[in-house]
Parts: sequence; structure tokens; C-alpha cells
Amino acid sequence: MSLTNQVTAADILRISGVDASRCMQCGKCSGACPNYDEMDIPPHRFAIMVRQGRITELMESQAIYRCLSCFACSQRCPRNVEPAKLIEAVRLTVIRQKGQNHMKADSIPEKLDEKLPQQAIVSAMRKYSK
Amino acid sequence: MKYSYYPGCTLKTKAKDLDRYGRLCAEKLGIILEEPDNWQCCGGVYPQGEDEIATKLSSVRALADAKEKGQDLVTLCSACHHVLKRVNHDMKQNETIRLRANNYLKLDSPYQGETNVIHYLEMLRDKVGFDNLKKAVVNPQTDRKIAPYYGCLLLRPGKVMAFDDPEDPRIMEDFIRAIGATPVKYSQRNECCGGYLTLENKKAAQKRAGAVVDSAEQAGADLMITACPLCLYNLDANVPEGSVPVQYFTEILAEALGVKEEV
Amino acid sequence: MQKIGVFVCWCGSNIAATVDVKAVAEALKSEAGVVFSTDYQYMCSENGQAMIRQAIREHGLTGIVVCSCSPRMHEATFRKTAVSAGLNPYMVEIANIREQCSWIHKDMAEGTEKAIVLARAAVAKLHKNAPLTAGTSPVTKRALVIGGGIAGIQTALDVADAGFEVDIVEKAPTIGGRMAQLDKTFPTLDCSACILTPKMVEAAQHEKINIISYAELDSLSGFVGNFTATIRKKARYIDEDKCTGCGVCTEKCPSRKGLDDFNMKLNKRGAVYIPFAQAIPNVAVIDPEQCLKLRTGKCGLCQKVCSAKAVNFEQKDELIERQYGAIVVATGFKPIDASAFNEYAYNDSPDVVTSLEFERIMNAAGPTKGQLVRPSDREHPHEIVFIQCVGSRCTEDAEKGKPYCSKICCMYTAKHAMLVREKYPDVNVHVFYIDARTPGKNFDEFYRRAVEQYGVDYIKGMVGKVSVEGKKLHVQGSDLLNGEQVHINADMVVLATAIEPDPTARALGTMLTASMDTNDFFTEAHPKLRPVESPTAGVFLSGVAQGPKDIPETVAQAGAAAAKVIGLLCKNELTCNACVAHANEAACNGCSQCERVCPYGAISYEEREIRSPEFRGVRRIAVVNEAVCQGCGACTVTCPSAAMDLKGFTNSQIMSEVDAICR
Amino acid sequence: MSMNREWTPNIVAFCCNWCSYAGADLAGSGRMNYPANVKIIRIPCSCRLNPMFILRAFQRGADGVILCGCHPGDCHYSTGNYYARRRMTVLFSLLDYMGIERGRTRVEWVSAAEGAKFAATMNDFVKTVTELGENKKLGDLRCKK
Repeated sequence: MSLTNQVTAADILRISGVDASRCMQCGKCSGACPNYDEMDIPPHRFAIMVRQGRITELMESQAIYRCLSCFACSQRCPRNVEPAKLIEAVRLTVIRQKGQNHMKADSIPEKLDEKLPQQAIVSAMRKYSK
Repeated sequence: MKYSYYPGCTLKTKAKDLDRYGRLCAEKLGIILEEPDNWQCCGGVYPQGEDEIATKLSSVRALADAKEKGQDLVTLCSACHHVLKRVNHDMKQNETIRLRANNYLKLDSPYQGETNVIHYLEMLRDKVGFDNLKKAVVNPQTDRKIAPYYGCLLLRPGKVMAFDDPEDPRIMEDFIRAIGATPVKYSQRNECCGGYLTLENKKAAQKRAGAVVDSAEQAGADLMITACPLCLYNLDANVPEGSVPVQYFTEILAEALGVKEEV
Repeated sequence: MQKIGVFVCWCGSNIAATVDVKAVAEALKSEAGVVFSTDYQYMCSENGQAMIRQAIREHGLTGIVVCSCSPRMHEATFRKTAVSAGLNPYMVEIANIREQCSWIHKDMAEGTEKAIVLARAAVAKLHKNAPLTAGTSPVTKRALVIGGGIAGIQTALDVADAGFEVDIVEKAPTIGGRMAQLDKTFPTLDCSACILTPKMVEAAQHEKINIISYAELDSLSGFVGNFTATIRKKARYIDEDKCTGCGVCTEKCPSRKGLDDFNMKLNKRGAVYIPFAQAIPNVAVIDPEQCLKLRTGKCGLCQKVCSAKAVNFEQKDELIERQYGAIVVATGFKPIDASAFNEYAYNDSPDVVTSLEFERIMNAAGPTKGQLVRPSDREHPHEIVFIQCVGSRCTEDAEKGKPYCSKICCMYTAKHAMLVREKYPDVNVHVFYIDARTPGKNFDEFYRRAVEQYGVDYIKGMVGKVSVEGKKLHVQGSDLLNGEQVHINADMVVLATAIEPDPTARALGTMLTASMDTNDFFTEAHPKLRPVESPTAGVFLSGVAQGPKDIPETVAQAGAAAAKVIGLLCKNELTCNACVAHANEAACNGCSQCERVCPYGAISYEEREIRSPEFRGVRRIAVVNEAVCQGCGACTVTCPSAAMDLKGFTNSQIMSEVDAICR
Repeated sequence: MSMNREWTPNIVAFCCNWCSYAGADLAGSGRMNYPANVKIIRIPCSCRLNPMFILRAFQRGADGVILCGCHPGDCHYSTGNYYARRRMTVLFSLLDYMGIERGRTRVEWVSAAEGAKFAATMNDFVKTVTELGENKKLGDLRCKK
């Protein structure tokens, strides 16, 4: 199923509470990102693309599922932009749409192993599905 | 000293050790941990969206319950701690979230972030005191070189968590010294292990976990300790066989306080 | 009844765009007492002023209201205009319809309505105005310069050359400040010490300059032209007049735990020390925290070896009280504390240093004698990473750092990079930057030389993490132009830390009642037109105390501040503030309340014979010394019998304004 | 004021000459908007503000009165704002006793460098007073035309 709802930069501002225009493109967030290699759109580009209203591209990116939610970007940002919140806001606009759950409940059993803590399942469901 | 104690989902199942040892040690240190009757899972991840209200409510319930009892709320799992502290901060600082959450919950008196959320480690540092902890140790872990793993959730964002210097934490090092062992400082101690990705992208999680464990090994650690079940799993299951072992900090604490055998 | 003229200024379109100036002039015509009302494009222009003068004469005006910009801008201008037409200068009122009306409102109707109200309030006040005459006060012809860095030294030299006495108060044991710590200066790469020390010597030898080192301002009273300062000269346990600076004591001192501040604490020094070879005064000082004799009573070795008998363990802090006509703040800066930036491993590794620490390492007189070696193992580095903007350009709600650009870091980093490559071509140098800011004469050329001639690797993007991995520093940063992550295994990392005002500035600002911004930089009287004066009369600003700047700018500003000081000290007397307190002898009952709240001690009492219809006889009456009163008005409110009033801001004047606004 | 227009409060702002009046000027040169119903009266120091002036403003129909001065410790006259603070505390408790809503009066410290704070303070104060509505309690009908 494809994304049907149009999402604007204003929606991202409302959901994230983050004003992306405060970003000065210093790139410290990307420099700090421990998962940089996996991010098709690194945090600093995420911020500028939100500012430019290129939300659809962001919604189609892999970065929204690959962010570790470790807050290193938010912590080290000198402008208090909090890229992690922007990424989460875009992810929310995707998974809130019908049929866009990134992780389906019935796919989980095969991924389980004996030691896997509940927390991993609970948080993955929180992050990737509605 | 009596506290409300929020164990969280994982400590009731896969991370029973973290919980059991934590309770035993508290008892030994003269602390009473009271578990509320009706706590619900915090969700394991802080809902960052400002319009996410429902997903914050379970935390608010636990916080409001502690407020009713007039107790500080102690947490042990890093993830629960992170979620509860940040939701508490929202209830204190964010008018919209506060209003909407209270509209849902219809509590006797609205909850406005009054409860003090403290991590077990903060309890040891600020309430018990590491000096007193040192005195209570019966089996000092003298020969051990322990690498503390903070991860992300305890420390960041520093302004909200107010736990320690997020770039140069020392609480776990001080804890390790208090139980007689030698702390090992290594660069990846506050870098993410990739735990949240273990289901979604196992490879990425393995890469991060490998980097963390490698860094601790290079620094000469013979044991790693953590406060987070997800980190523990990740640093244990997603790294090569024979890597440096990882334990909950409560387990080594129980050993030091001589209560481990009671389990 | 006053005959009032109203003059509404358009200020080009600044006012006229949001205020219907003709309507304002028209509306004011119907106010009681207004006999003339007009508008004009620029009231402050010569034509505008001529118009005012003509109206005063033609209509026999007794007072004027000018509706224009802030009185802080042109009140003085229009007072002079009034005087030239024969009016008392205090018969002028300004309605601020620009800063407080047209510039902040967008709607013409709203702006016009408010402008009319403000003008009416000014007219209402003017009705109660009375001609005032300002007294005069003498000027003490000596200046106090606080801070003995290049800013303070330059100001002192310029003022002294004009023939006035200057005291430099320096908190460190020597003058020289930050510039003395630098190795080379950009963009010429000339040796910092070589150009600074001659100035230090010149200051020391100048017959009009008196250097009070190891001293701080303790308290201050008075006002422009008449300040009284108490200076605390800290005990240095060495008699300055006897010490020859031979340095024998510093070699013999057995204590070796003190950290050398001059070398940014990179090495240890004895408890008795001379900060550096060219120190002025070139005399030793004892650090009481480290001295065994002062702490335990045992030792005293320095005293035994001193042939000049200069060591005196009994020395106490000394208080010096002196009068000054002008005060110059030249307190300078310090780099921010980098320990909050452990993401760059500043606390984890001694090989991560700040730029000022690096400056000392590169300096031939520094702890490594100018050899570029790693502080940890004294090995020669092969890979150096510079990180710019550490703690600069951070928003106020960010976790740490300063909101401003520190201005000098881009250039000194280019300098460091160039010096390293010049001296050690085998060392690879990388600079992580956000923007290379090089607006200055020969600045961009300098930076380009670093890139083109010296092969410095500039990477646009910030470092996110520096990890200590064995002997190496693993630097992880983002190359924004290439869109890739950069990993460098460096031997040293240099942090271009932001600069902040010296920590003593805040308390000093309070003592001088000189305003500061939220970053503790001193505020100038006008950001463009009066950049070297504080809003507090008689206080002048020199150097980084006012805002980040490099050496040439500092020297230029120091000279400008000196020119202002000279302009002040040239005068024999100053016109006082005419808006001073005054007690109505018929109402005063001599209760002494006003005396207690007066911060200047301007109020005293005298027995005066009163002959009024209600009372005849001798009564105790408050008397205000008009030369001392600064016109704050504290006494007027505290007076239980409403006898005390403030000229220019009388109870009835303010009440009239209130009434006009609430009409 | 024409009757058909929506009611807006009339607000008197007393600003000390050294900090807050300069802060207001800075708000102006920075084009930081705040409502036109704020009218500023310049006084040399916050300690020049006689509580009588505030009562007079309310009597004449002001809906809110705000006093702005230098930050504590930064007074141009060293101690003036401390006197002002104490006097206002006493006055405000009197007004409170008289049933005048606390929100109608305010003391705020605004430095010469805080143009943005000045504008934000005025916006917030106008909002508060607007919510409280017209000042009817202290307004003196005899003063109304």
C-alpha cells in the first residue's frame, strides 16, 4: 500500500516540537551518529530536508527505521535541534497511515530467541507499528 | 528509606536477575522498595512525538501513584527509567501534554510532574551514599577490572535525565570503586549498542555491539556491567563467542554485599 | 499657562510609514496650551531645527514637544536647539513615537492613535516643567585602567601620552594578559612577545603610568569626574621594591606542585615564581596555597637564599584609596572550560588540548621549549586534528556553550595549522570547520594560503566524537561536502574553544553599575555610535571585555577609549545632572528617611528658619547636595510627607503623564 | 475611543531610564512587535515609582500597570531596584487585599540588552490583562468622560 496522506513541514513541526530552521548545518549530529553507515539520509540532511519541506522523500527513506534512538545527535547538537525527534516525527507520519506498519506482529515469532528481552519486542512494536 | 519501585516488564520475565538482586541488595542496605499493585508497561521506548499522549499514560499512572504515596519512584531498568523521567519532565514542562494526559486520566488531583524519579544507581549515590555502600561491602571485588556500560538511555538527553555528565559520566565508575573493584574507562561506554535494532536490523545491532565490547576488551576489562536488559542481551547475544562477559550491575553488587547466594 | 509647540517628525518613512504624522500634528492642535503644531521629514536636520527655532521665536513658545525617535537618541540635540532660540533646555519633552510606536506596530490607525496619546502625555508633562539649571563639578585628572593586557596597556599609554596620570590595576602578578601567552599573531605571523613586550616596558617606564599588579578593584563610589576607588593589592609576600627578579628563590623552592597558569597549567612550578621571563614588574610572587612556610610554618628557604632580603611572609593585603575622573574596563577574556566537552575526549586524554594550550606548546618559552610533542608521552605527533567552534554558536537552550561567534578562532586555527606545516612538513593537519570566517584585512588570503600553500586539509563538518583508542585518538566526523563519514586516527586534537569574558567582569560590572549583556560582555552606550563608552558616564570600554575581537581591533578600540578619556579629563569641570532631588522646606519634617536611602550620601540636614503662614521658627530640613545627587529618586518615594521631589521627574509631572495616557 | 471597537486593555508601563527604557528601544529597533495598548512612561530608576502613580493609573481607568527595571544587582544607582521591589511587594499585597487581581500588576527586570525579553514580557502581560477583562473595581467613574 502506498503513502496516501500528504505530510508537510508544518506537520513535522507540530509532532516533533522541533523548529528545523534553527539548524546551522554544522553536521555534528551526523558526526556523532553511531549508525551513520546505515542511514541513507544522515541526521543533518534530515534537518535541512524538513526545512525544505521534502517530507515525502524522508517518509520513503530507510533512515527512519535505522535510527537507533540513541539521542547522540540531540545531545551534541549545539542548536538544540534534536534530529532524533524529527526522525521520529516522520516515522510516525508513515506508520500512522493505513497499512504502513513497518513491523507486523505475525513476523515477530520467527525473530525470537530464548534470551530476547520483552523490552525488545515492546519497543520495536512501539517504534515500527500502530 | 522507603521508595516506590517500578520494575518494568522485562524485569518480571527475562531479566529477573536484575530485579531479584536489586531487591536483595536494597534490603541489605536497609531500603524498602514498594512495588505498586497496578503498574503497566512503559512501552520500552519514550514516545518523542508531542502529540503522542496515549503512549505516555502508563508512565503517568505510575508517577501519579508514587505521588499519592508521597514517595520517590525508583527504577532499575534503563529504558523504564528513561521513559518515566522524560514523561515526568513533559508533565512538568509541556502544558499541552500535561493538559491532555490529565484529561484522559481524570485523576483525583491532576498530575503535574511532582514525583521525583530516581534510578537505582542514583539512589545508591545520592540516598545511600557510595561511602556507606563501601562500608556495607563484605566481599570486595578487588581483582576485577570492570567496564561500566552506560549506553544511551541513562544519560541522554542530559538536560532532562540530569543523571550525570552525559559525555563524561562517573557514577558507575564510582559504584565500581565502592564495591572494591577497578573501573575500566573506555571510549564506547556512552555510545549506543544498537539494541533497539536487534529485531529490525540484526546486522546493525551486531556491528554496534561488537564495537562496544571490543572497546571494553581493548581497555583491559574482564567484565562489563550494565543496567539495561536490552543492552545486556545485545552485548551478550550479538557479539562473537568468547567476548568479555556482561552482567547486571545488581548481580555484582549482590556478590559484593554477600547476598548473591540467597537467591 | 505654557505656550507649547509640537513638532512631529516623519523620520523619513521610519515613522511616517506607520503613523499618520499629519493627523498627529492636527490632533495635538486642540490640546490645551498648544499654540503651534507641525510636522517635518527630519526634525533633527538643520532645516528641521531651524523650523523649531523660528517657531519658538514667532509664537513665543515657552516649551516644545518633539515627537520623534527615542530621547536617548536626540533629546540632547533638541535641547541645544531650544537653547539657541532662547529657551531653557529642560523645557523640551520628547514623545518617543519611533522605537516605542512606529517600529513595533504595523497598523496605521493603531500607530497613529498611540502616537497621539504619547504626544499628549508629553504635552501634559511639559505643562508642569520648570526651567532647570545644572550645576558643575570638578574633574579629577587621573584615569583608572582595569586590566593590564594589550587593551589596558594601549589605553594607558595613549592617555598618559596626553599628559594625564594613569593607574593600571592588573589582577595577575604581571601585566601582558593573553597576548603575552601567544606564540605568533595572525595574519602576519609576527612574534607576539616581540611586539608586546616593548609596549609593556614602555608602560612600566612611563612617568605618568603607575602599574598596580596583583591587585583588584575592591569598591568604588562617586560618579563621572569624581570616582573614588579602593584597590586591594594582594599580598605577594615579596617586597616589590627590593626584589631584583634574579630568580634564585624560584629555583630553590622545594614545592613543585603548583600549576603554571601562564602555561595553561601544562607544567608545574614552584610556590615562589615569576610568571615569565619578561614579566612586568619583574619580581617574584609566592602562591600561599602551595608555600610550605605559609601553610605549615616550616621551610623559608627562599628567604634564606634571597640576597636582596625581599621575602616577607608577614606581608598583608594592602588597600589603596584613590580618586579618578575616568575608568576604563579592559578585563579581557578567557577560553571557556573545555571539560564540558568530553565528546572530544578533553578529560580523557592529555593529547586533546585547547588552542591556548597549543599556543603554549608551540611557544619557544613554553613548557616544551617550542617542540611540538604530545603532552602524554612527549612523542612527536604525525596526525593533528583541529576542531573549530567548540562551544561557540550554541543556542541558549543548548546544553552548553555560548550563543555568539568567538570571532578569532577561524584565524588562529589557520595560523596553528600553518605553523605546524611550516615547522613540521611531515605532520598531516586536518581542520574540521562549520564556516571559515575570515572578514579582515589579509585574512582570507591567509586562510587560503593555509589550504593552498601549506596543504592543510579543511573538512567542512563537525566532529561528533573523539575516542581514546590506545595511544591514538580516533576522530569521527562528518564531511558534509562529500557526504561521508571521516575517521582519522590522530595523535593530537586541538579544540578551538569559545572565549568568554573574564570571570571578574560580572562583579566589576555591578560595582561600576555598568550594564552588561546576558553573556557578561559590557554593553556600549550605543552599539554603533558610541562603541567605546559604557552607558554609565565616565566608564569606558577597551578590548574583549566589550565583545570578541582580535589584536588589531583591540588596539584600535583601546586608542578610541583613550581618546574619550582624554576628552573627559581635558575638561576642568563637568555639567551636572540638572534633574536632582529637592526638598520642599515647608513640608519637610527632618525625619531622616531620605538620608538613609540615598546611595550617594547626597542628603544632609540643616537647621533653617522657616517663615510661612503655617509655621514660624527653626526646623530641621533636608538639603540635597546637587553636585552629588544623581537623580535616582529613591528619596522622593520614601519621604512620608511628600516633601522630597525630583526635578524633571516631579510627582506632578509623572501624574500628568499617567492622566494623559489613561484619559 | 469608538464604542463599536472590541475592548482592549489600556496598559501603563513604567520603565527605568537605564535598562528597561533602553530595552524597549532595542525591541523597537529590532522591530519586535507588541500591542499598541502599552504606553511607556520614562522614569530615572524603578525606585522613582511612587505607589501612588499606580493607584492613580487604576483610578483613571488603566487596566494594567507594569514596572520594569534593571536586574537585581545591575541597578544604575546600585540599589534602586531593591527599594522598588520591596515597595511593590507591599503595594501588591494591598491591591490583593482590595480585590484587585494579581495579574494586573507586575514587576519585571529587563536589561538594556533584552529587547526580545521586553517584547515578550509586554505580549504576555497584555494577554494576561486581556483575560482578566476591564478594570472596574478601582476605576473612578468621576474620572470618566
